[in-house]
Amino acid sequence: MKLSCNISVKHLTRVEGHGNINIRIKDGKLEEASWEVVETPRFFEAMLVGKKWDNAPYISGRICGICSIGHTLASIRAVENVFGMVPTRQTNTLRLLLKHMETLQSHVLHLYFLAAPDFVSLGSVLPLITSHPEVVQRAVRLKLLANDACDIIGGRRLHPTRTVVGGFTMLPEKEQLEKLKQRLLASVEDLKQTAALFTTFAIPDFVRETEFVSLKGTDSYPFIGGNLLSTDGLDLPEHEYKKMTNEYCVEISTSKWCRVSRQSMAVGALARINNNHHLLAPLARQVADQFGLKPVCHNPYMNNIAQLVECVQVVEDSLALIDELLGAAMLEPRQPVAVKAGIGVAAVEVPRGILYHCYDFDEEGRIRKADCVIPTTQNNANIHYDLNALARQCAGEGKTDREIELLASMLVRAYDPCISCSVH
Amino acid sequence: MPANLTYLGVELARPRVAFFELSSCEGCQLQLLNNEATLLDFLSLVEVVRFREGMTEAGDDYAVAFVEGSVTRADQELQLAEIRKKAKVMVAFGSCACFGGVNQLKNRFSDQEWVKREVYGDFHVDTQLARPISDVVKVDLMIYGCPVKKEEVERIVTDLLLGKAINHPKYPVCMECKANENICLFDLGEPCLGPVTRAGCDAWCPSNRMGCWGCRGPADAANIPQMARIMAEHGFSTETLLDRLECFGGFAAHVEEIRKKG
Amino acid sequence: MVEKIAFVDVLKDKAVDDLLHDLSRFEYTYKAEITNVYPLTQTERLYQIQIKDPDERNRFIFRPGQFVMLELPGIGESPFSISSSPLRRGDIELCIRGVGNLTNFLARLERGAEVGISGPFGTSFPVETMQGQNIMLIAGGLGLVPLRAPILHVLEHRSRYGEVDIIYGAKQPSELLFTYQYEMWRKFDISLNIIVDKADESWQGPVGLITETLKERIVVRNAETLASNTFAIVCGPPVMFKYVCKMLTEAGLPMQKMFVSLERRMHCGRGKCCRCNIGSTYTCLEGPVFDYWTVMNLKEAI
Amino acid sequence: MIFKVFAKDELTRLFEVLSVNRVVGPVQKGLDRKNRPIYSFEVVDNFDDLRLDYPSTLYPAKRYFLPFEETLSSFTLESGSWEKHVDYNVYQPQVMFGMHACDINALNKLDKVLINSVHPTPYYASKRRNMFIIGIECMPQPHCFCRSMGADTVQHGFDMFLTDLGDRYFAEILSSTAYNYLLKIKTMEASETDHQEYRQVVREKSSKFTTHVDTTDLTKILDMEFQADVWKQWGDKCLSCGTCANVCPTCYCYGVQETVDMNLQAATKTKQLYSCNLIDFAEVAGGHNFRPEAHIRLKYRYYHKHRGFVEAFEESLCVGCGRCGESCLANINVPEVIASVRYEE
Ligand SMILES: Cc1cc2nc3c(=O)[nH]c(=O)nc-3n(C[C@H](O)[C@H](O)[C@H](O)COP(=O)(O)OP(=O)(O)OC[C@H]3O[C@@H](n4cnc5c(N)ncnc54)[C@H](O)[C@@H]3O)c2cc1C
Ligand code: SF4
Ligand code: SF4
Ligand code: SF4
Repeated sequence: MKLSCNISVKHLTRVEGHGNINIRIKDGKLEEASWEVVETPRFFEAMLVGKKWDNAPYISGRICGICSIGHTLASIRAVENVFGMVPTRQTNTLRLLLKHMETLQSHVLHLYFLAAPDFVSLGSVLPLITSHPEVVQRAVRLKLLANDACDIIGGRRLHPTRTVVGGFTMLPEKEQLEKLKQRLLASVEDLKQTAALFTTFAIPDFVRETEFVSLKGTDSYPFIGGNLLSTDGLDLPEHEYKKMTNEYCVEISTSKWCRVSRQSMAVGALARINNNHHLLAPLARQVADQFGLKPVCHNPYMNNIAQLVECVQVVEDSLALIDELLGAAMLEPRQPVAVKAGIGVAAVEVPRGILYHCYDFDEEGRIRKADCVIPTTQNNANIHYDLNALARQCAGEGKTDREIELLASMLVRAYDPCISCSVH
Repeated sequence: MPANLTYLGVELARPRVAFFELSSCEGCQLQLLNNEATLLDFLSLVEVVRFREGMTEAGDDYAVAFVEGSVTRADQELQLAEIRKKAKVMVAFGSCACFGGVNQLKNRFSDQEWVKREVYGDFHVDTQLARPISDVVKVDLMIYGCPVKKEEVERIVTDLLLGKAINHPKYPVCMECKANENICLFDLGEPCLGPVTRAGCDAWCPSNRMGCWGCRGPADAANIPQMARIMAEHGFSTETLLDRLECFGGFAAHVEEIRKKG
Repeated sequence: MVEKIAFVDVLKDKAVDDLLHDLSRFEYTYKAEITNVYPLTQTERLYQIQIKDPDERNRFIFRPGQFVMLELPGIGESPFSISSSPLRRGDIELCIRGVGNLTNFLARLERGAEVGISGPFGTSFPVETMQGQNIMLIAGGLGLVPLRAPILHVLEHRSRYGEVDIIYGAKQPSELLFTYQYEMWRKFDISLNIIVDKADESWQGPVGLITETLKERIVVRNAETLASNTFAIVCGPPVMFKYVCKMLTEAGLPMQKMFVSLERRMHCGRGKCCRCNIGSTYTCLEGPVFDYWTVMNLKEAI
Repeated sequence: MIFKVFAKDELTRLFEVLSVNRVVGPVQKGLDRKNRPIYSFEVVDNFDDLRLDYPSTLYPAKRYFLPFEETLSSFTLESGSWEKHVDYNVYQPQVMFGMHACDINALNKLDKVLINSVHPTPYYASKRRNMFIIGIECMPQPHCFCRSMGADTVQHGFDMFLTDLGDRYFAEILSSTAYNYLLKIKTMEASETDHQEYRQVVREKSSKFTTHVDTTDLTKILDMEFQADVWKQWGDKCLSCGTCANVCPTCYCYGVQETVDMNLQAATKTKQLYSCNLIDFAEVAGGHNFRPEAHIRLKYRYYHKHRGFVEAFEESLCVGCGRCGESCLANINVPEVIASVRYEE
């Protein structure tokens, strides 16, 4: 039994943005366990007001440096939904491929550079460069592949330059896609090695029941658009996203919090798999099985594994998408735009969970109101309550301060939070 | 890793570098991790003592501070002053730090209370106008771009190590756009700020058929009145011109002038 | 059967012994060694540089007024006037002021460091034509550097020249170059007149603008010899040589007998990059040494 | 000169024969906002991709002989010592299939500075000497003033020049290589009818010029008008963006940059085509700029092309292709600038 401890991690490292962990236990009683978000807000929803529709994807992509592609695509989809535009099959395929590659690069970044050091008791990946060069090289190879792919399809790996309302400004060349395919095929081995590496890591044993929200796949593992599904039984159309988020403000956080059926909710890779396990591609499912990842899994640390499974999932799916692109003649990259007034919502699964953009346009296509709900925003309350439960469990088990601090940090990192994005 | 490096027989001290972020998307720092192919070479050139996005250890003994993001809260001013005290070279890293970046778009509303209410309702949040870091402390070097271009960052860091002066191109993006033999976007019916924006990005956007939005700020001889004429001649409204000019804050003075003229 | 078009190796048809038209010379640099470095002032250093290969060294002939391109891999390549006697061939001296990338990095190099040298390039002072006549060598600031080669030439062939005046102006005494050689120059029967803009405690000589000293020397040398029997070489910042040349012209010295050395930005030194063009004259090919009449006819030269 | 004619289909044969080499020719690169095609010189594998009736290309074929960026030399370094490696970056002959007279004239002008002068540059010479050029007769576009610059016909600097006579080509043969290649296809001696038709085409071309530049006494007039106010007016419009130089088939000015690899084991010396309109073109160490203002730089460009080069080589450095005026977003173009300096309307 642990009697007292006082942990304060000011600006948790190896996460995107600024957040603090506070845990205070006194006389064996938990006094405080909190997830404090101190990021400065940038007010994207206000700055978009009055801007013309073509500014929306360009500006709102800057909400996040890690998932700028996801934001851009969500924004574009919201605009297209207002204008009643239906993207061509080619555009949809390319967008999904682009998104997959962002997911891959983001997950690899998280798994190797941000999460892995904890499992080998290091502060960063740097020492591994000399001690385990093959591991670092593998990570770099996977990330490079994904980023190169983003360059080819989106024009730029960060804040893409080819993605516009109506489609793309330019298309990749077939030879580029052919080369990408070869590299993706070769990456399967790297992913298997990655899985092997993660089997050597001890995933902390911690469970707290919560509600998982994600897109609902119909015939394939979902990433762009469709219904919203929760493990507590809600099934809503895309445009009713507010019922799935219910943002509210809390004192300890400049990021808002969300909840649906309970105290808190979770989104992300684990939520996606919990809701769509049956839609995983064969190899991805095999990896899930390897780690015993089955719905509904309530161990937040397993989000790391869920990300790993998704890496395999997106590579498998990308190969199919490329085959489809290679099999058809390239058509016009871009559709013309006809401006309309109205409200449009887009739900897109970005690496850290479901992302919503919603715009209200006037007749000239100027934004009257903008709303963006970020995955980490939806996770913040869950992180907070997880920390509470974890602290209680640790106190009960009599863990040392260092152990508690590490477990707490790892817990938050497992969500791969994107804090500046959640504050936007 | 070698403590000291040499070039042409001259000993070069590996600079100790630290990274900090204010209000930003952290994309510019991410660009460093996006250096995959050359990441290891990069790490042998410098000694990273602080990089919150990637490492837990945090040193306070650094010579070069890369600061990303713009200033939007009082505590950041204090933080900047602290960093300035320690750093020999203060680098404004990315357009947010150089000009305020997209963050300064909120400054265009005269009623900043409305801005807060629009996002947070009645809930209290602490915030000020978004400013470039040079408004608060002396900056020694600007690295432009939203995001910064990794090749450029690498060259700059190598040059810093060698003691070379860092010279940004003084000419506009059009120069690089032509060197890429692109079809001018105006010929394709798209607006572009290439004629007035500082080059150095290798015409990143126009080469992908996206008009330039001016993320690197004005070129040395930016001819804004002529730019306005060109936009008008090609059928683009002043609103479109202003949307782009004001997007990253680099053209703030010009925007103000155009607005004043009405 | 179809044959491919035959590949032409352009280097094959190089002219024998024609360095100026040999294609393979274009990007060729002599490997040279910094054999010695002397700090002359706060900002200027004198570098003794020797071409390493003895044959190449021997074949390196230059004329006073010409320049070389000095290269440091990865750092830069820039033009510098050769400041030593032409008799020393590929064993040259450059006096270099630290102002930018190359020149500042150079200052960090030590004896024994390797540099690349190409050249010599450009026109020179017509020291042969000047034989039998009086010479006025007028320098402002760093302008003494290109003047040192003709000075040394004149010293080495002292009997072939008439009266020799050196008129040298600097901002302050601490900026004077080659001070250790003044005594020697004077011993060769040369009238050395130095003037500074601003004196310090150590300074005994005259204070003021170079034109004041020049005025005195013009009186000494008299109008008649100036008109018929004198050449002048003027080096220094544009404002300086503009006034000096005007004064000399008014004193009767023909413009074709006055020579100046112009400085422009240069990236190749070989008449290709156009960076040094004045109007459309290549400073690196048709200059850096020009007679004043030509300069007068160049738009935007001064 | 030897003249021959051959049926149009034979050109496909000739292309096939030549295509064992790298072939570069005009192809359509896209459409502009008014749906007009845009042409460009690209490597062509397929004869059908060639558009020999192209009016003009957006960019000249410059990148094949004066690339925008070229490595001049590279260095390997080892503890204080270094080795320099030079490569002229040409490995194979190139066939330029379908260049207009103006662009071949541009090459001839470049030859004068870059090959037939002191310090000839091997980077250009090696590419130029390894070119097999097939010229093709064209019809003037509204922006063409090559006739005024004496560049509407070309006497040398190519291997073979074709004129379209409807169902056949009229070929001037200048090199023995061209002669030998023509042996591989079916050709006929040019008859009097062919000559007649050829003259007809030439007459038609002559009649179609709509843009003219008066070059009479131009060197002197430029000299006289060095201080003229018109320069200031053009300078106000100029964006100092270098576009005119970049699309010019004869602009060759450049800058050199030296970079060190991040591993400090290697360095590179690169040349980039520059433009005299860029603000720092004439800036020297310490920051002094010999041409600090846009109008002074613009004026310099005209002086170099239309006065200096004429003094040095007795011809202008402008071939009248009109690309600079077409590409300039500020609508600065040679005919209007020269006319304004001459105080013509
Ligand atoms: C014919 C001639 C003779 C010269 N002789 C001497 C001399 O004897 N001693 C001396 O100290 N200096 C001399 N200079 C000036 C010297 O070339 C410059 O100071 C030098 O180029 C600065 O190089 P940097 O890399 O240190 O400066 P940076 O400013 O970093 O220069 C970058 C590049 O700009 C170009 N550049 C900048 N300034 C000049 C300039 N003034 N002239 C030519 N190119 C320039 C060079 O290509 C250089 O590589 C001479 C210049 C010329 C043209
Ligand atoms: S400059 Fe752009 S990419 Fe860099 S931090 Fe700011 S918003 Fe992100
Ligand atoms: S696309 Fe933009 S950068 Fe390129 S030439 Fe046109 S205006 Fe200039
Ligand atoms: S083209 Fe313009 S917007 Fe794009 S990176 Fe370059 S300067 Fe920035």
